[in-house]
Amino acid sequence: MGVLNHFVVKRFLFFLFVVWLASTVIFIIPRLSGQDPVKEKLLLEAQRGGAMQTGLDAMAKTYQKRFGLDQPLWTQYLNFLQDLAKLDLGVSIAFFPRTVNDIVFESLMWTLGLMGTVTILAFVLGTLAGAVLGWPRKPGWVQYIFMPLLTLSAIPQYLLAMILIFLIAFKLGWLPLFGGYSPASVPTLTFEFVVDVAKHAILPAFAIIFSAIGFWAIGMRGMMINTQGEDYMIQADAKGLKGSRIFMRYAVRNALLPQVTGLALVLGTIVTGQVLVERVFSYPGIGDILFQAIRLSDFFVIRGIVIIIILGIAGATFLLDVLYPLLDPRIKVRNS
Amino acid sequence: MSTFLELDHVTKTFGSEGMFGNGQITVAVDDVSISIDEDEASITTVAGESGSGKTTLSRLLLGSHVPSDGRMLYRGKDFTKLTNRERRNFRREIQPIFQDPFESYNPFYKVDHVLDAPIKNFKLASSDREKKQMIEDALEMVGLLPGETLGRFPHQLSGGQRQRIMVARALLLKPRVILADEPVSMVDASLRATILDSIRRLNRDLGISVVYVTHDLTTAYQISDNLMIMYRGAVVEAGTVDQVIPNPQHPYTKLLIESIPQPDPKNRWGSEPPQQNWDTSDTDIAGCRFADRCPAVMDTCRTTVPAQYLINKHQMTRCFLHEEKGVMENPNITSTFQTESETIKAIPADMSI
Amino acid sequence: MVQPTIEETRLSTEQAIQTYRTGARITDVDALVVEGFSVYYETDSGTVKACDDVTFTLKQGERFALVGESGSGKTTLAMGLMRLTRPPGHIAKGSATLNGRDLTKLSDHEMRMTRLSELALVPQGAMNSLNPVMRIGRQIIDGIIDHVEDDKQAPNKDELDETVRDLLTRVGLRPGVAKLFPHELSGGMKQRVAMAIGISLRPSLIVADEPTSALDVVVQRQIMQTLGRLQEGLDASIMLVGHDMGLVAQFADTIGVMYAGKLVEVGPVEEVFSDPKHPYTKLLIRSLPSLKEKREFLGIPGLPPQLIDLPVGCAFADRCPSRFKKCDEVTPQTQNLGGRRETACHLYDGEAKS
Amino acid sequence: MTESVTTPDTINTDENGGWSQFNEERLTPMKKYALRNPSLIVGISMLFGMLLLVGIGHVVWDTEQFRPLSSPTRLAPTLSEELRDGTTAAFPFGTDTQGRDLLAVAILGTPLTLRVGLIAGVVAIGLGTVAAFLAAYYRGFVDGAIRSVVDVGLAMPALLILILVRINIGRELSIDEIGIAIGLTSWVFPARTIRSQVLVMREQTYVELSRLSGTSGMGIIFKEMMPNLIPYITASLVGSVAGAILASIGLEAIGLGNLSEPTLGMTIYWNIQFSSITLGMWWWWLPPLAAIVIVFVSLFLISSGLDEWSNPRLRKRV
Repeated sequence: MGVLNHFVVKRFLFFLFVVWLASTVIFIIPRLSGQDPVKEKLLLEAQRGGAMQTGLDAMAKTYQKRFGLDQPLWTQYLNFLQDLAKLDLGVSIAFFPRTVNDIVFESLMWTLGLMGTVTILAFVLGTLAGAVLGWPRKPGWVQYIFMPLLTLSAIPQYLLAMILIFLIAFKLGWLPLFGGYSPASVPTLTFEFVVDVAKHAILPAFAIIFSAIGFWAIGMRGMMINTQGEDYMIQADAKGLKGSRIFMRYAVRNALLPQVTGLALVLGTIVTGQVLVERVFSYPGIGDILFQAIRLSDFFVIRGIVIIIILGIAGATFLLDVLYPLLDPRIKVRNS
Repeated sequence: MSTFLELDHVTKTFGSEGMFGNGQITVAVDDVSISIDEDEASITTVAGESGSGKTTLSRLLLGSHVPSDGRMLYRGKDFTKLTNRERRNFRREIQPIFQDPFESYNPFYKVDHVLDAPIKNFKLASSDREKKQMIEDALEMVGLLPGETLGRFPHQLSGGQRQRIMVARALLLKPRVILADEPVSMVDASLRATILDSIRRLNRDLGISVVYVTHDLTTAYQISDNLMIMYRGAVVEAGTVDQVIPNPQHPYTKLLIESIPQPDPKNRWGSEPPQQNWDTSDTDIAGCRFADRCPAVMDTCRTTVPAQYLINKHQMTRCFLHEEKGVMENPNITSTFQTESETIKAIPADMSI
Repeated sequence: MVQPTIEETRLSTEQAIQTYRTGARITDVDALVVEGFSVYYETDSGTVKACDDVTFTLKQGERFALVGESGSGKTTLAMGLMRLTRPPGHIAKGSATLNGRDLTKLSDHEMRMTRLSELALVPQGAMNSLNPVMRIGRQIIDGIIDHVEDDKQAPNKDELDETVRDLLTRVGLRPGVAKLFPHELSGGMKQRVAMAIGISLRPSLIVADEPTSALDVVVQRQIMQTLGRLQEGLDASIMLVGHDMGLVAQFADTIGVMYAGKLVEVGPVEEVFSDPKHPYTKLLIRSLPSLKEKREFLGIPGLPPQLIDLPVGCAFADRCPSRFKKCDEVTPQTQNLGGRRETACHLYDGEAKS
Repeated sequence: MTESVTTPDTINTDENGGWSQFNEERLTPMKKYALRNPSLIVGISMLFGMLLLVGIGHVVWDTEQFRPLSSPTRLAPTLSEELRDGTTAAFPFGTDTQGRDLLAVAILGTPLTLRVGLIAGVVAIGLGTVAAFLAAYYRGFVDGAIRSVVDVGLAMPALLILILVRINIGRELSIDEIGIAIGLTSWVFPARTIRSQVLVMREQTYVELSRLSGTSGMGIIFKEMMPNLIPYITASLVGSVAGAILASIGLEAIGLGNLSEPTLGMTIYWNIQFSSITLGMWWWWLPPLAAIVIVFVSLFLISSGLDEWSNPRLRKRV
């Protein structure tokens, strides 16, 4: 137990380290370019005049006070880290005085709901498909059903999304074209609304699942084939075990380990794919907000989203790291 | 006579200490003093089971490991203080032959590569003609026909051929010492003879000293002059092979020799010996490391580390059963390997502590 | 790492003393009858006869050692008998009758049920033969519950735990080992676990494929002596597959020597070691170094032949000091030289007894 | 061999020994093997087939029509010479809402997108390989530092960093700049995987033996390790090129690409921007989409073919 605690503490310290280093990079990037997107944005707004005019002074003051641009760089850096520690991501430029937290957290729910479900589903289905494909005693037809499916993994998710929109939503009209829910419906916890949300989620979900299944299946298939060569697989046969037990408890169980490690490595890619799929579907998640923010050059919202995503990936990696020893008993001993 | 390489009270520990370590320390080599002489070529066997420290000892001699405690001296000079040039000389003068002859070859190249590389790196040949001649001579020395071996990939040769090319490679560098780490344990019995024979020829004909690291006392008995038995990092018994094999004094050596499966159906094993207890970590053991398996264990064995007791001038052991023989005056184990003419003094038992 | 205390192993030591009463152990019942057994590999460049036309009989209670160099086909034969040959290898012909049933004729399901319950494998390199992510106890139980016939009640958890405890104790391990994972055990302990699994259903034949190849001599001796003791308790037969002639001399009753896929000599261990018949066996025994006398090393010159498309004649002819014309023209057949002595060599043509 | 070579027996050994051997004796089994590796063959043929078509297109078609307003707008694919307003032209791929000839766009866009991918892939694999060797070979502090950077990099998706950088630079990036930027942000993954390969290889006996044969650090890296890593690094390169194309299209689709370049990604961007799907203009999005799919599928096939080559266990079965 002591060892395990030790291990968890170490992983957590590393999680903090990753977040700190990543935030520092994010802090440095704008300083390197020599440009100030915030000032430029303010200038642009000022030139346009109009509705924003009245708020502009207040905004500039808040901006000055919050970021203390007259102060030395390290003070700014410390302020930035301090805000980050409080999870305060700043104020939006385009929608002043709404805070970034306000804007981002609303859409975060949509993204997490969709991405969480879909990632787990794709991982499970893909791993199963790969396990069967890598099993020498599989029925012959499996090869012909799954192999074309694997090729789908080569197609980027957002392109698959476009094809699905065209075929299912546009041509056949079975499902809605875009959005997270119908504009007419009221976001409350009624049955109708839940069904509406589910309908809108199907296509984006399928776009992601279809292409991710292949990815996981290919990895798992390779690991299954590697596992076949292990001595314990021959011994399992020599023990006269049932085929199903050898498959699940010996082959899949061992092939799964690198698969889980792989999950931690591609979290970043998963998030990126999701962001773009949301863009294609105008799904009201973090990807759509990001796109809007880019169009409006809303620097603080963009930065906030990047920080949130990095926190999410680092957090998920930390969780996987901590849970991994439950899957592989050898890790506890190695302790590093 | 001059000393080529000397280990002076060398200890090598592995393990993690400090903030993130788990505090487990393995003592792989425990206070070993040996030397290899330059003028008098001999074959010395370092024997022991896995975990005995014999491989660590060989890596220390190769300079691949640095002692945790004690000093290694190359031609009398501290190994850590060598100049680049001296270090380069050292690299050439002690050459290894590893256990798995297949893994010693880069699968990308033909076997010629392992023979070319040392000649080129140490600039041993002034022309290609000379290089070719050197390679062919070396191959013939180990009983291989250059036409049948050169220009092939390692997988196209037998295990015996591969290992003999390794001997030839070592030979090319004109080393003072060859360190053979289990050179025949992965080769079929019928092919072992040729490899061991070529190693023995290097020693006899070319005057190269050989350190033969093995777990196999039978081949050790056949080819070596001297023998060191290691157990959990310590040299528990050492001496000339003709002295130690017929008259083992340490209970562990006795057990080891008894356990060798002799190819003689009429001479079978006795009863089953007790198992080793790995529960105790190296740092926990206060006394003799063999105490928990020893049939002759005494109270002192569990509390005090036995010293090196000199049985006679050709044999020493670290066992309290021989305490009355007195502690070796010269801690260097290899002093027991000396020939008849030289005498070795022991300090009488009552003066030792 | 956990090891049994000395007390625990001493109990078993006393039983071990009885290990060598050969006469009392071997019965006259045929346990395994192998006839013309052949395993071939189909490759791009031709058929590899990895194990060709092997015939021998193993009596109940007997320790039969199959020796040969790497590539001689000894492991191929052992795996073939268990029907664990993987493609592109296949059993080309022959039969292997275990307790009256021809293994080559069994259905896949029958063969699965036969493994472990009648025919158990103690594998080579026990290091990796255990599932790294499964506790030892579970790996022992697995085999037991997968051999419960459909119409029978599976043993309950307590019974299984008791069985595991008993098995571990019998192979000289602490019962607590059941809760450990393979990486927490030493090489010798893993080999003991492999033996516990092997005897869990009281098989009548144990195939031990180089069971001690990676172990130190003292541990090797302990393992082999434990294996012998377990065999006594089960009245089982053992087929020991290996290359270490010393181990064979120490352990086996009968020895079968394989060369280039063929069984070239069979006989009682004492007789074969003192009076080998086949030139290969002679050279092999002569090449063994001993602790008794120092002498020059004697190897066997030349290399074993490629097994693809072997020519007619004796496969050893090229390396044989007694080679004559017939050796290149006729493939020698196994002939009985009286008692249990058999050899496949033209030197003994005409001496055959029936 | 030519007459100028005076000592013929020196040729097959020495510096280029590895490669000349590689050519002579290894190529035959490699050829044989390649024929049994359909993934590799099909993948390469697909990619080169497409490049060939694009090349022909460059020669026979007026690619200047990729510019907006160079052609009539919203024209469905037609091969007829006569148009409603009387001008004569054929638009086999149709035109978009802004008057681009979509055939010209397809001809120009495909190689541009491949170019971004190739630049980024080479930069990423180059940096990744150097970092991997530095880390795995020198160990200690160097390794610790590189590993930290890699672990942090894995938590920072390249696309997001690119967005941040692009927003702060505040101007459009050229195609090559985009390629380099993607390469600079995506070397961590290859660095990580190649490092673990090098770590395994560094423990090989032949590496230690080579060191004891007096080979220098560089010699060990380039002569002993590199040749064996080449199949793996090639497979990684293909993977990186695919990843970079994915990132570049992502960057473009989100509106941060170069608006004046007709890359496949920009075409996708215009499609999303003008909702071509709901306009029913299938001919607008289909060609870039098909081109991207062909590029990715062929890269995928090549990479799994190479994978099979560098992993003998996968090779045996299939």
